Amino acid sequence: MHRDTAPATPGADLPDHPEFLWRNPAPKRSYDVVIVGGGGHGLATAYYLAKNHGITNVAVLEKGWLAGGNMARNTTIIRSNYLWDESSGIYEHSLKLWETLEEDLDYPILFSQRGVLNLAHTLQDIRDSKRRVYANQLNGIDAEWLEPDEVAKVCPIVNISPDVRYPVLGATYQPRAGIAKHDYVAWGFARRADAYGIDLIQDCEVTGLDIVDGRVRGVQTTRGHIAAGKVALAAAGHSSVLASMAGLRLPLQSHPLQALVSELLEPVHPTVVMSNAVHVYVSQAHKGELVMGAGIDSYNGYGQRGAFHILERQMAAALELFPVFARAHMLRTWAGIVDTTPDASPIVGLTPVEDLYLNCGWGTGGFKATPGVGWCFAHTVATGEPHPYNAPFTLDRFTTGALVDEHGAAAVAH
Amino acid sequence: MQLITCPWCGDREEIEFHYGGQAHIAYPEDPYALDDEQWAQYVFFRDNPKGPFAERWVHSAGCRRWFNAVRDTVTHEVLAVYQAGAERPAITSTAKGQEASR
Amino acid sequence: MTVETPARFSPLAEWQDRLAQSPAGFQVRELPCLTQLTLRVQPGGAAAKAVESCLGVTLPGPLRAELSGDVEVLWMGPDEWLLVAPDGRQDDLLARLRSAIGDEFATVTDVSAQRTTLALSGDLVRTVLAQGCAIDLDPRVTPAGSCLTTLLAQAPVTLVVHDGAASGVRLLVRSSFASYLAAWLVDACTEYR
Amino acid sequence: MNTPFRAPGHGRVDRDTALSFTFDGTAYTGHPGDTLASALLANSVHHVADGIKYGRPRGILAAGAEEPNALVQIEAPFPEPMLTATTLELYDGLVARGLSGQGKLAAEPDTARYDTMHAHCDLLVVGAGPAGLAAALAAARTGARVVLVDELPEPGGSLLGSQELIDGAPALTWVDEVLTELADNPDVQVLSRTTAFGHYDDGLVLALEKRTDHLGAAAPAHVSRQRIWRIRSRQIVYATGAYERPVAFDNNDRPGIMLAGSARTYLNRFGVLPGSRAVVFTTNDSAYPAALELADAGVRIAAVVDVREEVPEHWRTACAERGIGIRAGHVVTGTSGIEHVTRAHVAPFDQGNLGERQGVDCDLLLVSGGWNPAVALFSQARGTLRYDAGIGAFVPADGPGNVRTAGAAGGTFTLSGCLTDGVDAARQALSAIGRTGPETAPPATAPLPGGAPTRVLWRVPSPQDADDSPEGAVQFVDLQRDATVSDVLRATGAGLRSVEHVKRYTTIGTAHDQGRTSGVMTSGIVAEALGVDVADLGTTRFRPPAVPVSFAALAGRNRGELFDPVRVTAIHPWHVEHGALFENVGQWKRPWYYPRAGETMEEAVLRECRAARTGVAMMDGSTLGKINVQGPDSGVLLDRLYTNLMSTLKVGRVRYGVMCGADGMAIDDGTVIRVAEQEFLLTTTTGNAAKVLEWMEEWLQTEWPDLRVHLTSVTEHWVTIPLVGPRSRDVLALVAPDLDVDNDAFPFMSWQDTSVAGVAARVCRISFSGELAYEINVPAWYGITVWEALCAAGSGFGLTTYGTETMHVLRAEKAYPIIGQDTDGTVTPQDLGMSWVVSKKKPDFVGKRSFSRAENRREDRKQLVGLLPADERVLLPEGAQIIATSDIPEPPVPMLGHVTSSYRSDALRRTFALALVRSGTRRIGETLYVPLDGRAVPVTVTDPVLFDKEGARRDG
Repeated sequence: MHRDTAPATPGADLPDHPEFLWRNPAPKRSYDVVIVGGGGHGLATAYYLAKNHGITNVAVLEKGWLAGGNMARNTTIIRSNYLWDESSGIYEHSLKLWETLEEDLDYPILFSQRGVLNLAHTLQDIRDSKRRVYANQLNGIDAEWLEPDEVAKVCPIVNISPDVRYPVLGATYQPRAGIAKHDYVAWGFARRADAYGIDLIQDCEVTGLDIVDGRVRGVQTTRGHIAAGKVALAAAGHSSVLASMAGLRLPLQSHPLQALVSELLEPVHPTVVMSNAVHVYVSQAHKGELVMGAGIDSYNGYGQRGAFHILERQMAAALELFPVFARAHMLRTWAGIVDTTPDASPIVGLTPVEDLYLNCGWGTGGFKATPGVGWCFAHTVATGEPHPYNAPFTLDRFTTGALVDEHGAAAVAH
Repeated sequence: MQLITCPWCGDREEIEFHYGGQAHIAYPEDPYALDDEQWAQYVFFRDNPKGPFAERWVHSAGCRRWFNAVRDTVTHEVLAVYQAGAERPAITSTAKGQEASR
Repeated sequence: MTVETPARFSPLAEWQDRLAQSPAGFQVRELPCLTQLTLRVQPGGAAAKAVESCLGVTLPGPLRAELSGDVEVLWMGPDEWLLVAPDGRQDDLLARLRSAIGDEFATVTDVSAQRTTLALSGDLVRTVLAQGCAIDLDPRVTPAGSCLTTLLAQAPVTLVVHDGAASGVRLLVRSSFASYLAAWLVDACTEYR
Repeated sequence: MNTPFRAPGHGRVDRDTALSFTFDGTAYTGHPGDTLASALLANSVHHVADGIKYGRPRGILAAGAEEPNALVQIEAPFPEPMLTATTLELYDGLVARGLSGQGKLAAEPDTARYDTMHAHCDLLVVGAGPAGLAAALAAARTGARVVLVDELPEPGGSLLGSQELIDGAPALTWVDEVLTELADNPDVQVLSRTTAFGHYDDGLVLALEKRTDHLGAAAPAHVSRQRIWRIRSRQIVYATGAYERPVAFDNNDRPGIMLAGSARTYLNRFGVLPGSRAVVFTTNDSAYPAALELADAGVRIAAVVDVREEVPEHWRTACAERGIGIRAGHVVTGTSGIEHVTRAHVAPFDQGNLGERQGVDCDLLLVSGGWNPAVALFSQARGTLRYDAGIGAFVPADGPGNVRTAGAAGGTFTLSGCLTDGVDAARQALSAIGRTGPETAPPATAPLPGGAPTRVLWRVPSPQDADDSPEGAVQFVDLQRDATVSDVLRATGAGLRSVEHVKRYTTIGTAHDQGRTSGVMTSGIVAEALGVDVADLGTTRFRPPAVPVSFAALAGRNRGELFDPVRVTAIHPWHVEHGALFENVGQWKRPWYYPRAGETMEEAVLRECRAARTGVAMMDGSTLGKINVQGPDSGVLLDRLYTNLMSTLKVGRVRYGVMCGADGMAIDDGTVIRVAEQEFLLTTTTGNAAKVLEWMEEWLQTEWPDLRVHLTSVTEHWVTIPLVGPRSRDVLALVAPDLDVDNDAFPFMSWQDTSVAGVAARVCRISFSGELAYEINVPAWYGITVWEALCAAGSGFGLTTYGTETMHVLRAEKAYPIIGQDTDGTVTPQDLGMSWVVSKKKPDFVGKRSFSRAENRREDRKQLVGLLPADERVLLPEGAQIIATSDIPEPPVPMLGHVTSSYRSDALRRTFALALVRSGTRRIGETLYVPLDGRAVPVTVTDPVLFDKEGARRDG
């Protein structure tokens, strides 16, 4: 097919996906490693198991369709400007991988380093923001503090008037941060994993874990029993349900997290803006739609549905910051299920069950961590030892008290 | 927006309430008899079931009373509400989609 | 040093003029400086009986207000009532109630300045409130004598229905939220001017 | 004004009134009752936009919300992006242009009003077509409270676009009768121009009412432009109708290609002829009335192309009477014409094989591939769908008990069926909530002639030779996304098996129209390609909103000053009048500092600090949370929640206390006064007042309900005025003549009731500055009076008002921490150097157990210390990090802690800071470094208390 003319709307189009993505194999009876959860983390883990560790006798089991959970439901923000050394370590590792991922996967993942602004609206916001900037700089992460007029230079449509309810008093800015196209990322990992011979098995729900003498031996699934040398759980919001099959209780709560998009709009918003104080974060995606998120719904929920008042509040907040959005339209909304921990940091590592590995608790931060955690989790599974970047994120920290408290530090956790 | 049934004030919109997480978590009788791991279980670990869940809510914008509810975390349906301190009623399955008698 | 009667300023003192300009069908005015006491007592017990006999009313049940006497009794929670009386009655009422309660476990707290009261009346009251109140104010559902502590827009309020058509409503609002609520009400009336 | 494409005697537009509008730069006229689309068609404008990807000309496919092509941008009277021309009511002065993908936002602010309204009812009926009207009427007659919402400007739904009869008269006569009866019923509310867009939990349906959009520039400014209805209904009937779907064939995107039912709507509702010579391509009976009615209105019907071999006799007869030829067993394989369709290519179609093609000239190609029930809202309500192979569509299967469909939304496509269905749905809904009433019989309709079943056809195979299509043969599935059949096949070829994956691969269904005309077709084509059943494949999930809703409508009135409540103290008007600048603390506005003319913030704060340390100053501290604690077990409760002992506090005395969470981290602090043997009054930090009360209630109500304690918030009952400084005693003595202000009579950490400025007051001798200080509490309505009396009494002493910034400096000089500034949820009282506030005597209190965890026992925890920059002029930024070495190594640089508070001190004549530093207490005396702009600024670690270590000043 050829085009009659040039595209009518530059930028409103997306690059084509490859001609071939993956096989649809039937599950084998046994694998060296079974990864439960075919989302971004599971697929990235599979890819790095093969690429970095030469382990290819691997199955990724997905109860629905690949990357159909939080990977398909997030707002695709990528940044590494977290407060604590432990967090910035793994997120910066991830960001560095993002910077070469398009070539690595040979997939147009539309990684766009358009920068992320985290707005400050109160004096305490300023303190917390600057604290994060100073820490980031010493950790080698690009981070700056911007005064309101500098915020307006980065994103001219932000309302920096001092006469609003919660004026913008400044912002942290990470220029290397940005967004990517979520499906493309997941499919990029999936395609390469498949090419390594890894079996991506969809419509395959894990219904039980075989544990003998404190060691995991395989999984029961809706497509039969599958033996496994090692089992790696990467099931985000459903982690508690899976862990309970191994008799494990996790410090996780699963909450709905909603997001929405507008219709396609001519470019108005060149960066990513996040505001913790007024609860909204916004970017304009490649095709031109505004992609927005807000805070999580307060209660536990597995229904992939949230409450309307969250969206209303988010819209009011968006219009305070961006008055020009008034007549944009909310086109679609959706909700994911985020697994949150008491300290807003993930749990990645070994479990009390031998050969059973756990990656969960990413809350609202999972997407940006995808390559980084895939790398580290693959290392953990392959070697039986945590990678230095995920070593701090043990289950044990809740017993010792060595938390990595990211919400206490008022970092915007999205 | 869910309606939550306050045992005292009846059905009210969810925004009038604050969520208190899992119900029936008692403060340990003797915290010093627990080892650190057991204490961590009390402080940080909560059930997270997919399905009926006994939860604590407070009617913050109303009568300020804490109470318990069994709510289905998939359908969001409130299956039972009862006062703090009362036993959890037996809920075997969710009466999905029925207009509850509330 | 002689002291004149010290001046008091209600939370909506500065709003009088703007509130007075409400459209036909919606009258709103502040009832400033009413006496308000929080009563906490287990219903049905000896202390509750003593209070009831002291006030000459039965403490109303959930979501109800007893509006007949000169001390109105608003249900606020299962063991909590707000006693509302004309200006200046707090010391006398506190003393009488505490004496009636004696050694029983029941408490009374003076919260007169904690909230102010708005009196709304007119045919448009239900319509205006429906812009921000999620509760069904149909008189068949919320008849006279109803007392609902809820949210009106983003302000916590206690809403008391004084007459059957829900055209006479009192709103009790925390003093710090009063100017927000006044601004909200004035704005809600914009369409009916 | 006459235009050749207006059919005489048809339509409901007001032809006596002309409306001027501009489209793509050309001026036109239309009439009230028109949509932009109908007015364009009446003006013979068919090319309204270009495709997003290939830039091909696009026309108007439909007459409603399902329109995938005719997207427009409003330029005036106020810019609005991406509306469908088919739902945009025409108004005078409208300026619009066709859009090919991206809309444009206005640069200027939108001054229109938007609002929200709550409604409650027994039955909500969505859709005022025949089924919805029948349902609403039946329900209303039982006395039920009914809300009927409908997206069109007037009720009637499909009846507006047809020529059907009810009770022997035109159907709209029945509609008028129903509306009259409903209007007379005070328990019925009919909302037109109102589109239900979201079904949420517990019977909450959101609907958008467009109240003044159709008035254009004449819209009154004081009326909300759009309103969100939050309708809470016990029962819901979705009578949302059905959307006609097209069939894919080569070059099926030309202007002039239109859904058959939509053409019928243009004729009957708008009196518009969408063409003059038409080919009708159908897979079912529904296109025949369109063909016949258009023929009767003067459109030449060149052919009816019916894929079915069997065409019902009565259609054959009716067509023959009008000279319309029917080509049964034929399909349209493609079209010619670029700006506008000029010819349809027709071929026999037998067992999937195409016969010889023949061109039929036309300027209008009507298509009907069958009808898809509009199930979005039913699906949002968690109703399940099943695939009906007979009609090739997903229809409602099981719904929740409070949700039903009626009419075409449920797969019932006949008028009599819809009317009966509506009545039945209402009866079932009311019976589900125990309400009965008089039965309403559906009105009579003409008996139906026998029909023939729909032939389900998703696409016509592309002919082998497409030479006559100069640009190649393209079969579009999603016209708005320019996604084609070959895109779908490419997706399945790539290994995709899920419709969700295909949607993402092709972007089908992700555009403005949400795939109304493409969704089921995609499922059908994928199923064919994979050789599976459409039923097994399913369709993509429906999510709110069912139609796009403007951000401003969703925000409603929560804008500007109403975005979030502004909480103010009783003295706020005075602060405003006296030029205070304010700080947002939670929802409160607190005076930050009071600059005098020409003063910088730094100068103002130094002046305020100096007044407090050398003379007398006061601030408004009313925002502090205040909780009255009463009952015999009050002391027990406070002992369990504070880290220190409160039960031993004597009546008349005050004690400072800290609360920790179960994890042992400090969460709040404040003073506790013992009012009486069984009564305490405690204060919380401003931002935590509500949280602390709720938290205390949680413990009390759920954990220790046996304790006889009552908690009552009295935050706003009291105005609180700290009066601070060496001369504060003198000022207080002037306004409190009854009070013995002598230090022995009124010692530190005690309180007394007295009269201040004639007002009964409670005065506490507490200090958050280290100075002699009093905290004066009076009922809030006396706040300004007492404040002004203090101003007057203090004028001779240079009394100065100060704000939160000065408060922070004064307390920092004394190392009094601010929870939330000097702590971050990872800090224990011990870390703050306040081991003295942690009781060793009490067996337990909330948080105590956590102090013995491994992490808490570490020697090298971060501890609060003072920092003095070597250069006493250097003001460290709050948040700055601290390192051990004077040279800054390569990242990652080990960090020892951070600056939590930093100020310029008048009393110390230098800058200073507080910081949390690893092993901080042990490091006192050491030099550490703060990297700033690549330079390591040396600082000396000190005891956190930098001013008046001995506490000599507190007694004056």
